[in-house]
Amino acid sequence: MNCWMFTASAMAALMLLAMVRMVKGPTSADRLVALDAVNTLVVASMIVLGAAFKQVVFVDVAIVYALLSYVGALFIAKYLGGEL
Amino acid sequence: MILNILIWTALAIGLFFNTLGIVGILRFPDVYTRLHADTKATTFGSIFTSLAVILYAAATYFQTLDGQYATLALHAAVAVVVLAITNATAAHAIARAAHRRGHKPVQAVVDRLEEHNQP
Amino acid sequence: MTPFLLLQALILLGLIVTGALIIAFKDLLAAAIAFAAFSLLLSIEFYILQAPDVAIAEAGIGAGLTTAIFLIAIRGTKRFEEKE
Amino acid sequence: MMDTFVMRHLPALLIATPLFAAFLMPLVGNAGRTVRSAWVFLGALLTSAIGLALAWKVLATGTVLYVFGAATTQQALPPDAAFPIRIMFQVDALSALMAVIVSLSSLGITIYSLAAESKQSGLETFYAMLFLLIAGVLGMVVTGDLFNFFVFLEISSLAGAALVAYRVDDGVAVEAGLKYALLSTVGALAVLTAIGILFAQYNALNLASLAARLQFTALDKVALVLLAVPLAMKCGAVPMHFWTPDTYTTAPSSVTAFLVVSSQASLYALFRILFTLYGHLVQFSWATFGWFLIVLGVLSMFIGVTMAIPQKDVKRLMAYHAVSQTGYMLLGVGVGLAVLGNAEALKTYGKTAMAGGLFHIINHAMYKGLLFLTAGAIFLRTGTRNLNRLGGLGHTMPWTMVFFMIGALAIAGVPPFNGFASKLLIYESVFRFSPFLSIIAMVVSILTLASFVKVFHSMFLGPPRAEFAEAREVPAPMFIGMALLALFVVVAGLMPQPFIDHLISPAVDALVDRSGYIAAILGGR
Amino acid sequence: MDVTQTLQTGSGAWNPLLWLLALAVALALALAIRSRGRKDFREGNGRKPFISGNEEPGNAGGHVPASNLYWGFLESLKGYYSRLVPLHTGVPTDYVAWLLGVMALMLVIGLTI
Amino acid sequence: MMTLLLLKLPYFTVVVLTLLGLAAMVFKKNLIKILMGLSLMESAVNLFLVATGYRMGGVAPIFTNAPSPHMTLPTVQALTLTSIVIGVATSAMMLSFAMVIYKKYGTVDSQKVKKLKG
Amino acid sequence: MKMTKIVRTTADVFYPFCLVFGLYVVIHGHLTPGGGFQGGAVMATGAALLIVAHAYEDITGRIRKTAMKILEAIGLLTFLFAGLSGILFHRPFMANWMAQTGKLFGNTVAHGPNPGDLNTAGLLPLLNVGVGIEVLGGLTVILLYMLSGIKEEKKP
Amino acid sequence: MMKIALFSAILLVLFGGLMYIAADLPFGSPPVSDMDDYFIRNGQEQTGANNIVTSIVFDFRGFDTLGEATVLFTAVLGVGMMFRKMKEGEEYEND
Amino acid sequence: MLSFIATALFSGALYLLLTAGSGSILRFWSSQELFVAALVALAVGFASRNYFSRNRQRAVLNPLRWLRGIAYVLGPFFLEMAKANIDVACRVITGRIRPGIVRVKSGMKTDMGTLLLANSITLTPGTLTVGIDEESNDLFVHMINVPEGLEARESIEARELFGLFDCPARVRRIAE
Repeated sequence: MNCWMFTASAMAALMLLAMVRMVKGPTSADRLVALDAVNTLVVASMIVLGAAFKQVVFVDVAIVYALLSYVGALFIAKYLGGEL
Repeated sequence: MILNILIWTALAIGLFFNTLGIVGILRFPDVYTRLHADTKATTFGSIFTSLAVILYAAATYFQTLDGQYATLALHAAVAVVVLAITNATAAHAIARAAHRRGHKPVQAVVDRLEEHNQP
Repeated sequence: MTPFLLLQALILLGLIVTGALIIAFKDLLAAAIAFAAFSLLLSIEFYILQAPDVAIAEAGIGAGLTTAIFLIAIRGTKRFEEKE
Repeated sequence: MMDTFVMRHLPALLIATPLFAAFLMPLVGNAGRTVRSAWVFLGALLTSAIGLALAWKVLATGTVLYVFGAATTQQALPPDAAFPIRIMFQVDALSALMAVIVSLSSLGITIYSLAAESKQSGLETFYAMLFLLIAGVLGMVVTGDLFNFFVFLEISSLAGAALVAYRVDDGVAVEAGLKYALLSTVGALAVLTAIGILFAQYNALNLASLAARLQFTALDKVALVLLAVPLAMKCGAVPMHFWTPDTYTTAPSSVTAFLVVSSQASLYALFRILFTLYGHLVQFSWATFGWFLIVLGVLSMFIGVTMAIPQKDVKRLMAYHAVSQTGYMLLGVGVGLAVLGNAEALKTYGKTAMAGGLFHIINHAMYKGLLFLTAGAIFLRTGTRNLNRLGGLGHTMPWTMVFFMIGALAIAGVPPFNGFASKLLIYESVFRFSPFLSIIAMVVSILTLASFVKVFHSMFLGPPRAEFAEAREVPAPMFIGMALLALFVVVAGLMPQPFIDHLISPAVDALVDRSGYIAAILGGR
Repeated sequence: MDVTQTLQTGSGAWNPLLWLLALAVALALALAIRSRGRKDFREGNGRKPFISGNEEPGNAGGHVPASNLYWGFLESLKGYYSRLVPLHTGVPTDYVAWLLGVMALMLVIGLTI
Repeated sequence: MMTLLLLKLPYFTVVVLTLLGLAAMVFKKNLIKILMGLSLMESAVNLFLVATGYRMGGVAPIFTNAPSPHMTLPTVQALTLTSIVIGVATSAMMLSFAMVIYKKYGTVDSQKVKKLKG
Repeated sequence: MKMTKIVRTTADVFYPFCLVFGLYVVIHGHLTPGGGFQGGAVMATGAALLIVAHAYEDITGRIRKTAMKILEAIGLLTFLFAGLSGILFHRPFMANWMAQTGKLFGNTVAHGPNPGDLNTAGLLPLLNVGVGIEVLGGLTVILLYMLSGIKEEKKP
Repeated sequence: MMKIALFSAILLVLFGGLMYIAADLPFGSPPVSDMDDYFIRNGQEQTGANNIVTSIVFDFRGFDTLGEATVLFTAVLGVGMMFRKMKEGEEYEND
Repeated sequence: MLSFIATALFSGALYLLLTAGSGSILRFWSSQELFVAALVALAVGFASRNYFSRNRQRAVLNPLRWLRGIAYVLGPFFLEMAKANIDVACRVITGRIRPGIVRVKSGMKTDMGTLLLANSITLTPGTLTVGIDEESNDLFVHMINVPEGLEARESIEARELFGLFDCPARVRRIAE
């Protein structure tokens, strides 16, 4: 079934689109929003690709990402709020 | 067959909402509204794409009774739950940081937080 | 063009874009955000190159800790590059 | 029983001992000063004893193999394959020479640092770092695996950079540390890229295995450049020497003395890659890379010594001399590399030139370390390194003066110290290769003497100065540390031929004998 | 161990013991000269030591700063130093650029030969 | 030419990223930015290492529930792991150096951090 | 400074989650992707989560630098001694003498895809745990030290 | 200005060299892979680990991992050294 | 002690969830995994007992609440989310927005309840928690479309934000 690969490719294209906001974003907060969107898309496409490659063990990577990029986003937000 | 249709539908819905979220990020005028588009639409879309994976894995598990597909489904579910919670909290943190930084909501009709912070 | 190559091309394009953004941004915070996005994309590239171990390591390091370390360093120094 | 047990696992213990000493240091550091000093002394003593024993074993019985994780320590190849799959230490005579250098100087330096660094805070970190640096350098010189070499290079670079920045309170040290770390990291990245290129083509990481498979395609040329240039940078060759004076000046003196050894290890790696990995290939024009080394060497000699003369900071001056002396080694071994294809020339003077270069490595590590240690002793007692302010210390610190004099005469190549012995070998053999180069080398030697006369005059001669009235002789551990190195300088100067026969000549043969290195692993297959 | 072995350089030889012998001779000469000096000299008995017929200058002002040494040498090589010293800028990026420059040069040389 | 570019896209990406990192190291003045360029180069080298070990259609070298025994090369992945750790260690240490330099010098401009020269 | 109650509560919930997941990655290092280093990084990120959500002053009371340093040293020594243990069995340093013996961590594995068994791979799980502890301690200490560098600067 | 031109030239040459690597190395089909094939064939039986990467990291190349852990330890010590508490009067004169 | 047990149980359950499918005990687990799960539960319980149930809430131990939580997430909450997503979709396409930040009385007393409510509000499209009053647990919610007349009121009730179900009440039953 090639639908997984197709979905993943579409999500990669969406990531590129989100990058437009990262380039344009007038403020850092906007860029952070774009990063958050990319993060969500990456996790989703990792799950999808895990099914595409038919390898169970790959989904762990997605969990790690969902957990960890959150910390990065929090650090950036804390800095942005002037609290770090 | 029905399974295939379900998977396709879930993927399509997921992709649709993801696209919508990205378009929202590009179109909306300020941080808060962009966050609306980002957090909700992309999370919702990702839930649906992952739902497709979970459906696929669960169906295969019940066909073959192979433990690895149960693992796949469970891990995907865990990832989605984690993603939803972290996204919500991260959106809150970003919005608060932006507000503390002094980004006013564009076209806002009311801003109670501003009043709360500076009585 | 197979779906695999398409996916890879899109992600590598994203890598180059974010890499250029890291260098181009004068605002170091924005550069750090771009670095986080770069790590995300690099990790998914490792993922589709069938290296999940490396992908997890890159996830743990790139998304969470390197961002944190860079932000602390930016907080400890200056946020903006000087004008030429 | 016990001794054979230890003897069998010498190469592993060589790395494990300093690592163990370093890892336990955060715990031992809380136990008080005496315990810490005893621990440091014990660790250094054990490490150097193991290093010397390993060198002795190698020189007595030939190349020692140690395969990590195999069924036996000697089993290089798996039973059903003709290529090595595990990391191994391949200690041949050249590695043994380097191990001797590292062991001797690390012992002297560690003993010295027990007293010299007593005023600072964070000492357990300092000693842990020193052990890590020793372990990194030892690993660099004994390993037979390219990627493992990279790891040890990084260990020594990071530990070196942190040690350079040890005296944080003044930002200058941190600046030097940052420069060192930056350059080392860029260099290490280039090395890693080269490893990637080689691995992608030949699917091997073992040096001998890679050497046996090397085809010398154009990609290999790129890899050679990416390997050789950063290593030349790490050993401080002009025009990539800029980090050397900065780093050597600001580091604590004991660390500086060891950084010299660390750059010798890079030099070793450079020679190893040029000779063992890339040497003796049909398509390879030896003269090109021989001349690369020679040009780097001559530039280093000349620019180093001329930059040294106007310096006011004593350690900075010595650092430029370190650059200049590195030039001699590059020149000697470069001549050997340039005539590698010419068996006749190699036999008549090439090997002598290489012996001179290699002998100069060990001599340089000893006398330069001694000089830096004396500079540290002066700094400890006077609090300044500025030559314009120093003076008249010969009245109050006579032993330091004697040690300085030994080191200075040795570096200037005045007989009968060891610097002369190695320089004589280089002069005579290089003269037969190209008289011009030999004359440059002699001129540089004269300039070296001149600048050390200046240092000696400004530091020790003249009437005693009032501001250094309370300067007195150094404490005992520092004295012992310096005496150890000075003893070697004198002994190696008075009887150089035993050193040449038993230590240097086997090393030269090992460097030239590429097929022997490969055969030690790949054997009959 | 044969201590008296000479250092073979391929085209010649050198024996450190001979040098030690020469040093000993020089030392003996020095002692001989010293023994011819005035033995009745004591510090502070009114008489002053002299060097080459002149009175020994006092210790005051005896400190010669290191920068004053080799002044002529540096002055004559001014053109050389004025080019060489500015290369040592102390800027970390320049250091990296030098490394990359040599690497690029060697790439060109290596790939063309 | 186009097909070559497309087929070896990872390598070309590596080249571009390395060049970007080098450009940052040579042309930029802010130390933090230079270190970001260095990290970028490290990532590029990691990508290069992993890309050299990829086999078309291979699966990850993990036998747990593996679909086929046609696997990508595992050694480069092990090397990359090591190199990632080394990279983060180096970055952390150099960033703390930069912080201390800012504390002492009041600037992170590399053109002004040059008390040691000559 | 603390972040809001929402973030703090999330961090409190996710901290054990990070630890459990990190331990899962560490313990299953020889079966699934991951291993000591990756799991340690995940655990360290859990600590980083606490650090970022709560105030630095609050968290240093609970997560101490000295304790983390000792943890790191313990991890490293575990690794070193696990490596040295091969010497006692007349094998070289770092020899995996426990694999395929049928005892602890010694279940035999044949070639080919299989669902995986936790009780295999000899010394590897031990080394994984050692590295995991080391990385947890090391990365946390790095973060704490760098944060202390910021806070110190603020005071005068 | 001169400097920028020179640096650009250097970068251009390096770009050329690196491009050469990229154009010459095959992607997707390593030319020689005997060592890795050995690992894939025998790693599982020799070490008992299903994950070949882990078996390489910790067994076949375990010594590298010790070095890697040491690097991390070094970095931790280095960072700690930078931000350590100074003693009174611990100064380093530089003139 | 209570907090330790709660954390240990939570982490053990989580570990078992992650390793499901490894063996045949209860169709899912192997014996080694169960053993390791106990170890992990002890270790993590020791390490994070002061964080997971900070206020020593007994509520965490109640399995009924967990079931209710899962039911809430899968049922009402998901439907709310779907409905509101379509709403936001329309707004993305048309671009009609009328944003504003309003004060919402949450009425929650515990941290966990506040968290659940805030996340529910955030994940429901159209509303986004921006800030929180630390004392009274009142939330400041950014609405993408403030209904007419709402901006004049000092504060609104939480259930007014949800259209179909009374989510705050359900959250209260789960977490308090």
